[in-house]
Amino acid sequence: MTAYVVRRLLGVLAVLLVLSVVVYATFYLAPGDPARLACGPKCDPEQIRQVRSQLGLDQPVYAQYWHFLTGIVTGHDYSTGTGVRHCDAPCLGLSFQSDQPVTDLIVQRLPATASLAAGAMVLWLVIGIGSGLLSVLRRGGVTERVLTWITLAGTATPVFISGIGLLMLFCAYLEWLPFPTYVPLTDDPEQWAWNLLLPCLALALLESAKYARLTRSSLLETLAEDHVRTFRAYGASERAIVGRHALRGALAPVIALTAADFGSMFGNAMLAEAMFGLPGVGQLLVHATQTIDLPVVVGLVMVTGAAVAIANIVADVLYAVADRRVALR
Amino acid sequence: MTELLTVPTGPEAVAAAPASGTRQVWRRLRARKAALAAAVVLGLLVVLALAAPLFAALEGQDPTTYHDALVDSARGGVPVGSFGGISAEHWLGVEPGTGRDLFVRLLYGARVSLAVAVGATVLQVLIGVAVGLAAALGNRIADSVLGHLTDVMVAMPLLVFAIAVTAVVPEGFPRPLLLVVVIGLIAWGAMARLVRAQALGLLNLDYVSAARLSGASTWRIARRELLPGLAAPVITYAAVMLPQNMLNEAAMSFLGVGIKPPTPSWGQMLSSATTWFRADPLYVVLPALMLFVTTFAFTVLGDTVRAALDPREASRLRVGRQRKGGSS
Amino acid sequence: GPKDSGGDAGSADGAGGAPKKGGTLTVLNRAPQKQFDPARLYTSGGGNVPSLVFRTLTTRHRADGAEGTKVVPDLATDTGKPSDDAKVWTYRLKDGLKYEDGSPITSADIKYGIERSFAAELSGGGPYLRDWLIGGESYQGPYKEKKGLDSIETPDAKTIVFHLRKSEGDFPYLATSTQFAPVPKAKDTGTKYAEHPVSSGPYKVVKNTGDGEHLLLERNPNWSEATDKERHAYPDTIDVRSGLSSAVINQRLSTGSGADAAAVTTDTNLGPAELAQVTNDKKLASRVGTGHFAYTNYLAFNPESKPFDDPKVRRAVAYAINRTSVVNAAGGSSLAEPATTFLPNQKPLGHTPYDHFPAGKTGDADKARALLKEAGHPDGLEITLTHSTAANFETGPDVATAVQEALNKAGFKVKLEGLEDNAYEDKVHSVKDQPGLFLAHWGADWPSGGPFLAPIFDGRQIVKDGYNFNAGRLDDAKVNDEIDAINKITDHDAAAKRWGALDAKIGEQALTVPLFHPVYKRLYGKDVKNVVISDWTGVLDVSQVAVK
Amino acid sequence: MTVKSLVSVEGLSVSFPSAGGPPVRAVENLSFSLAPGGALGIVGESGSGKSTAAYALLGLHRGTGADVTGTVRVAGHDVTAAGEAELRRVRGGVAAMVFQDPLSSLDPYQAVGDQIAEVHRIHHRGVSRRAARRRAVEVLDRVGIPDAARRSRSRPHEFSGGQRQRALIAMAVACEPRLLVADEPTTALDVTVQAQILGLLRELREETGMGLVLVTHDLGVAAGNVDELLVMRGGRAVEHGPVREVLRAPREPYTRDLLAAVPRVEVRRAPVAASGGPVLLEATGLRQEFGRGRRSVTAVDGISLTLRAGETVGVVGESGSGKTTLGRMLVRLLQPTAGELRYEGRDIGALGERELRSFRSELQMVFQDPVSSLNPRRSVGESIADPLRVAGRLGEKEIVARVRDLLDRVGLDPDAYHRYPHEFSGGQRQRVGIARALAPSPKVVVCDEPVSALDVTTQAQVVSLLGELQRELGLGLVFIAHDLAVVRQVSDRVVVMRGGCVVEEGVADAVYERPEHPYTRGLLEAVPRVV
Ligand SMILES: Nc1ncnc2c1ncn2[C@@H]1O[C@H](COP(=O)(O)OP(=O)(O)OP(=O)(O)O)[C@@H](O)[C@H]1O
Ligand SMILES: Nc1ncnc2c1ncn2[C@@H]1O[C@H](COP(=O)(O)OP(=O)(O)OP(=O)(O)O)[C@@H](O)[C@H]1O
Ligand SMILES: [Mg+2]
Ligand SMILES: [Mg+2]
Repeated sequence: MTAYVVRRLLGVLAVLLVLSVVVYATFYLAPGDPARLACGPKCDPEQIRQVRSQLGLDQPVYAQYWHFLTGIVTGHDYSTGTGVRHCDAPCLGLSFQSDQPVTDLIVQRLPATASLAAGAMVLWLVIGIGSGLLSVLRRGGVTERVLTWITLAGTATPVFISGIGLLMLFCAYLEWLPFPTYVPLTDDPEQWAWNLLLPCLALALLESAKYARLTRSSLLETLAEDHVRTFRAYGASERAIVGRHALRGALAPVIALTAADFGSMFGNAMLAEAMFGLPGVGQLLVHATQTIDLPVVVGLVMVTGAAVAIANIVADVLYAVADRRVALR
Repeated sequence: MTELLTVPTGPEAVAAAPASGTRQVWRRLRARKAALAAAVVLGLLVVLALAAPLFAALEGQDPTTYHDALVDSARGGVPVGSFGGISAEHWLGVEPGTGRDLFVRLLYGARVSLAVAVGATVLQVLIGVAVGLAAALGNRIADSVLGHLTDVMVAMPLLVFAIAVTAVVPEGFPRPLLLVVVIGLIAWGAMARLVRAQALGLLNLDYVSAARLSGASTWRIARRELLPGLAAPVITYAAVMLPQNMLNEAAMSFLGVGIKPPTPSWGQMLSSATTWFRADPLYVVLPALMLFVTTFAFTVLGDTVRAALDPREASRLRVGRQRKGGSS
Repeated sequence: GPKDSGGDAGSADGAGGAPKKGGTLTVLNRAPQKQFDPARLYTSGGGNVPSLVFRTLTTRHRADGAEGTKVVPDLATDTGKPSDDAKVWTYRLKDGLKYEDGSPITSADIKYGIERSFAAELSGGGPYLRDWLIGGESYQGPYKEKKGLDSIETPDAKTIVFHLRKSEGDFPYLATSTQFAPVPKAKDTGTKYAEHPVSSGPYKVVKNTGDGEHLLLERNPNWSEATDKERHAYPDTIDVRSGLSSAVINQRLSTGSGADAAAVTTDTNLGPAELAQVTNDKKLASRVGTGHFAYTNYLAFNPESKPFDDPKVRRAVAYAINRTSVVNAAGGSSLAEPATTFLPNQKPLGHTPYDHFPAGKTGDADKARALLKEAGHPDGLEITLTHSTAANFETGPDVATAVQEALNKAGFKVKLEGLEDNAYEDKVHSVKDQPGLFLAHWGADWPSGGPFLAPIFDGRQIVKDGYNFNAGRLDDAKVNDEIDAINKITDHDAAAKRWGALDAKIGEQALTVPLFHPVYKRLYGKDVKNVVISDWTGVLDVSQVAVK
Repeated sequence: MTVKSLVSVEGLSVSFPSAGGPPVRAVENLSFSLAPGGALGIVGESGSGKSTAAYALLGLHRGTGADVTGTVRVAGHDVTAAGEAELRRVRGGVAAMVFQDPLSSLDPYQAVGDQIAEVHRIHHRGVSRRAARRRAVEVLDRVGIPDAARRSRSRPHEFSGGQRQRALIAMAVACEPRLLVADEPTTALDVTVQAQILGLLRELREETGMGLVLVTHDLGVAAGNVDELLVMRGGRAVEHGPVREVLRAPREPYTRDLLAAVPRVEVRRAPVAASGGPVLLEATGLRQEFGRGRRSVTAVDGISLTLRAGETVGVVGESGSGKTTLGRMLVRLLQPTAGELRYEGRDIGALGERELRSFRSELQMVFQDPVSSLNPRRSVGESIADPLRVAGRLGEKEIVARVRDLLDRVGLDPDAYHRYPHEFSGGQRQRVGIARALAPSPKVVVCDEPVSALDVTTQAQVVSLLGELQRELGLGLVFIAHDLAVVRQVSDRVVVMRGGCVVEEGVADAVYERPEHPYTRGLLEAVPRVV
């Protein structure tokens, strides 16, 4: 197991290296000049040249890339003009635009995205698994039929449609919920929850439909397995069978999918952030991409890439732990 | 209609699924009313999209002409009249600000949205199948390299790279094609994983060993023995990916990196419409509805095809990645 | 010019009653205050939130409408004493000026603040100091050149003298920018200074988190109201929250629940959809202020490229423009006014009405066709219009398609070339690659004709290897001389008249086709009092607002 | 049929609805009864309705959509008419079931002891969790799980196949039922383990006096373990009577066929003329390791073997002993990790895929699993024609002619060319596999358990077919099987494998009649005999 995890983690490192190279390459092909953007709207060529050298952009690409790599391992010192700013070991550089360490920027933005992602995840797991379970327990009834169509419709509703719909309904017409703004959890937990409810719900609707379908199908599948037949043959009740024997096996693919969805989650969270104006990493990324803020973009891609890859490892390990029949190789 | 979503409950794996003749699949498909309805809706959409100029002529409008008189300039350009300016000339009203005809723009939007979704899916399938097969059939090194490549692609946030790549590509490049290429080139990881896992499963089956014993080359084995077996899961998964790609296009256009005006696409229409949800609800509802109906129809159809071909949840297949060799 | 907006007119008072001190004002903004270093800020008149923390030598007059375009003393006792040729400007500081820590503000601090803005580390400010101060073009800032700039003298702690390369009657306007805020050398932390700049204004920074996303300002006890006639500082606390979408901001301002009742925005306009909604609601409509900011959106030609080297083609374009649909694309008649002059329609800039190529409300397609025929294109003409793909009404696709539509009616066949914003900016400002026809916009750095006309039409400002704004490549000795002559005038009204005349003269050449001047509609919270919107910034002035 | 009888089944019919066709009538008008403490065996070919009938005893068809008519009474309860609650009480409490596949019949996520305790508590209300666990350990100990207290905390995958089956029996014992229904309880197990499990069942019956219904397709298993025998075919009872009578003097022709086809380990092979030709294959010290590092498994550990033309070498051994692995190495589907493999004198052990291609047609294999060895998406004719096509020597017409000829040779209709695998029964598919192996005129054929998936009757047909072909074509055959009797019938020489090694090797009759190794002796003793 340990060897397996170590091997997979090494694979993640390779993946991250490739990702960062791709981002560097992409940015050197992209139009626009980061130095000019950092310099301000009416800079003269001489100033731009100075800023370029200040940002290290006058060095060859491979040197910049090497500088970036060494920063991750050893950290870097940057001149502030009057002194030095130390950027600690997993240093992803300073933002071209605001001279802030990228790690700080990401750490500042993470709570909003994490709140959004975690909130949505809890919602979709609860709603998804709950309705999946319900439709299995009420097999063949009206409940199942209704749930089936609702979830099918749910999977066909992208975030920006459900988002607008929810906004129109709850904020504009009914005025039940506040127009979402991010309130840090540490400031006011209650407001945090109320404000995030809508964006999380918008994100979760799409996903929960998917999870309801998966839970249902994999529950039905485990219910058809031989070991369930054993307990049926010993007089166990349906509830006990589903709850104690089928659900656990059925959840393994749900766990795996949850981790796999971590990646698409970022894409959707980005949309939700753009739609509701939440200060998360998605917004940071969109803005950094538009202003060619290379360190920020590389940093974010590395962090999200690592998160996605590690989530996949966690999924595989959890899956193997949940289902001893699967061997980790 | 409940059987629409009945999931295969037998323990048999996809690969070992009974060889159901194409005719049998057809029969099972036709028996489902929902699938039939979905197919009819999609067919209608395709006809509408292809014949957009015809319908435009029928209405007597075109997608780009401005009608300044039909919008109230002092009130931000909201359409004059009730329900977004619906009238005998403008069947679904006009666009705020410009007065362009919404009906025709929706039809032209269908062309772009459908074309991008289909194109991107085809590209994803081609790349996914090629990479997945190569990983399954190649030696350990090829497998590991391709495996990591797939991991990279899966870890790559599509929207991020879409933003970057669309900025790099020369301006002359046609946008819809660009979107097809971007989505197709980035989001094939899941398909490759599916194909690899499936192919490895098939490779463990004795009929592939038998083919090897008959002296067939690797290429022949891939073509004769593997591809037919992969068709069912690949087609099914493609049906799931297609609406996803339509939404990707819409999401990218929504974030301003997709289709650019004046070319209408549903996603891009929706993105400019969002702020109007109070002042001119119809403007928001129309593209949203089109997008929803199409995605819904594709989902229903894909789901039914999946049930008819008797595959299992595609996601399950990524778990417990088998290695080569395998026991008999 | 700076991305910010300017303003005028119909300001309204919020809730009745006299404004009182106290309470918390919330500012809901889109763009985070990423830059909070006075050296790096590029503002008009010292900015909105920054001017709460940074006092400058002079500042804009905080008054409604055209009064607000006047420049008035701030740290200095007057708006500056020019020498006869307006090349040397002398200021004296008021008495009793202190920083937030109680230490006195000296003229050396102002000199140091200006010098810092030359450092490459702190780039971002306007180009004027570099262009105007003697030695400015090569000075690298105090970190690299400890010696400082000789052209700024501080004979004593209260006096500061500027030596300019040429006559600049507008120097008092420049002195409103944050580069003229004092920075105590001992407290300078270089690029980190922005995290906690030392306040000279009525508020000090208590918290600056999230890369300028959340800024908490509290009363600065060492600010003396007696020395500051312009800022009121009614609220005790100002809480700036940014990174919000404009929809969220306007929605929150209109709902006004909780802290949002005492909220304003300094960077967000009402969009067309929101305007359509607000005008239906009397109560809401009474909470909307209208602002003007010196700004022009126009079509720019490259007269060195075919077919725009032919003035007849350029005039044909000017005649063909349908300003109604262009204005609609920009948000309708409440958010944009059709423009036929390059100078914005504001008196302080010297606006002189003219319409050399009258196109009427919806364009004169026949006239345009005739001109095209005359120019040798009887069967129409294929041209390309370059625009940005950014979703804005300035250079974005909406206005571009409206222009395309009108030109197509007049015999042109317009191809749209939409570029990603960075690519667009690079291309249209490059002398080498500049497209033949593109959407452009220009705003004033202060309410005067100089910064509006000179960069666009002064032949000596054509930049070969950098960003060029003189897209029309006009290099006319007579125009250049007139610009120099007006710059010598220190009487603003006299100068304005001549700027207006110059604009009308240049307009005859059809080097640009003015499209519209934007108008700004600002919504504010229901508990907000003492609303002031000046013609300088077009924004509701945070330093005047009261919430009690 | 007295009230006292433990089981009484009258006029039982079960039919399953099938998509787009008439319902499958799995059991028709079946009647039988069982006295308390008695043992009934149900035998019959695959698909004859044995399991369906057994499931009906516990009302397990309820809720599956199957149509059940007739009455089934177990210890006084009318199973077909009982309410949910009563039925749950019957299940486990009165009658308990042991299923065929011991691995999949236990919840993989829970400790074995917990599962037994859970079932115990269903039928003994008010028993504490702890007491139930104690009872679980007790019954595990009773069925012979060593160190039961500790092992009760293990999960099913940590148990061996035999232990899992014991655990399932323990689960039944924990409920103290009056009837035990065992559906093929030993089919998945090796003969030695099978003998132990059957012994355990016998002991338990003596101890607790419970009745037994034993479903099996192996007449030998039935012979030693039941009092009465019910022979089924096509859902109907063909013959029913005391086990001795039925086996000694079967009345029905079907029963007679069934009995005749059972291979007997005592029977010698009919002598074959043409053995002892030139050496075809020669393996020395073949080794196969799977995986690397600490996790590596040595499936075959240094085996040497010679195969001559016209000769059959039988390979027997328990499951997992490396038989298939050895076979795959011999035809070079697997590359040996070590050792030498010579074919007609040439070392082919380390050749690459490309160099092998010229030999491929001469080394063929018949695969163990008739389901997975045919591509379900290609017609069987195509599959057989494949090697001929690849060789590219024959024209299309000749290929088709040859394939039809081959089909005829293995006893199939030549017109079956265009049919798909799913249209064939298991036995027919195995013949297709043989035809495919013979198509390229090979010199060596490795048959991996070619008959274990088949009924005894079909088994006999396939075995005689192989013998015939060998005589005609002078093939070298390697015949792998775990059924000792079958191997004896076809082999000249026999290799007994265990844990990847050869335990004993020699001329078939010698090994069977005078086994030297204790393991071989154990194997032979454990074989259940019909009479
Ligand atoms: N759930 C079902 N649906 C439809 N047909 C079924 C079902 N279960 C069994 N059958 C059919 O009923 C018949 C009897 O099956 P059953 O499982 O009782 O046979 P069996 O004698 O136990 O065979 P085996 O020895 O292979 O286990 C077979 O033809 C089978 O295909
Ligand atoms: N591809 C593989 N990877 C790892 N281990 C394997 C592989 N194939 C076989 N083994 C292991 O090698 C051993 C021998 O397997 P093999 O299939 O040869 O046994 P067998 O004698 O044919 O058994 P059976 O009678 O069940 O078919 C087993 O322990 C098996 O788990
Ligand atoms: Mg059975
Ligand atoms: Mg085997």
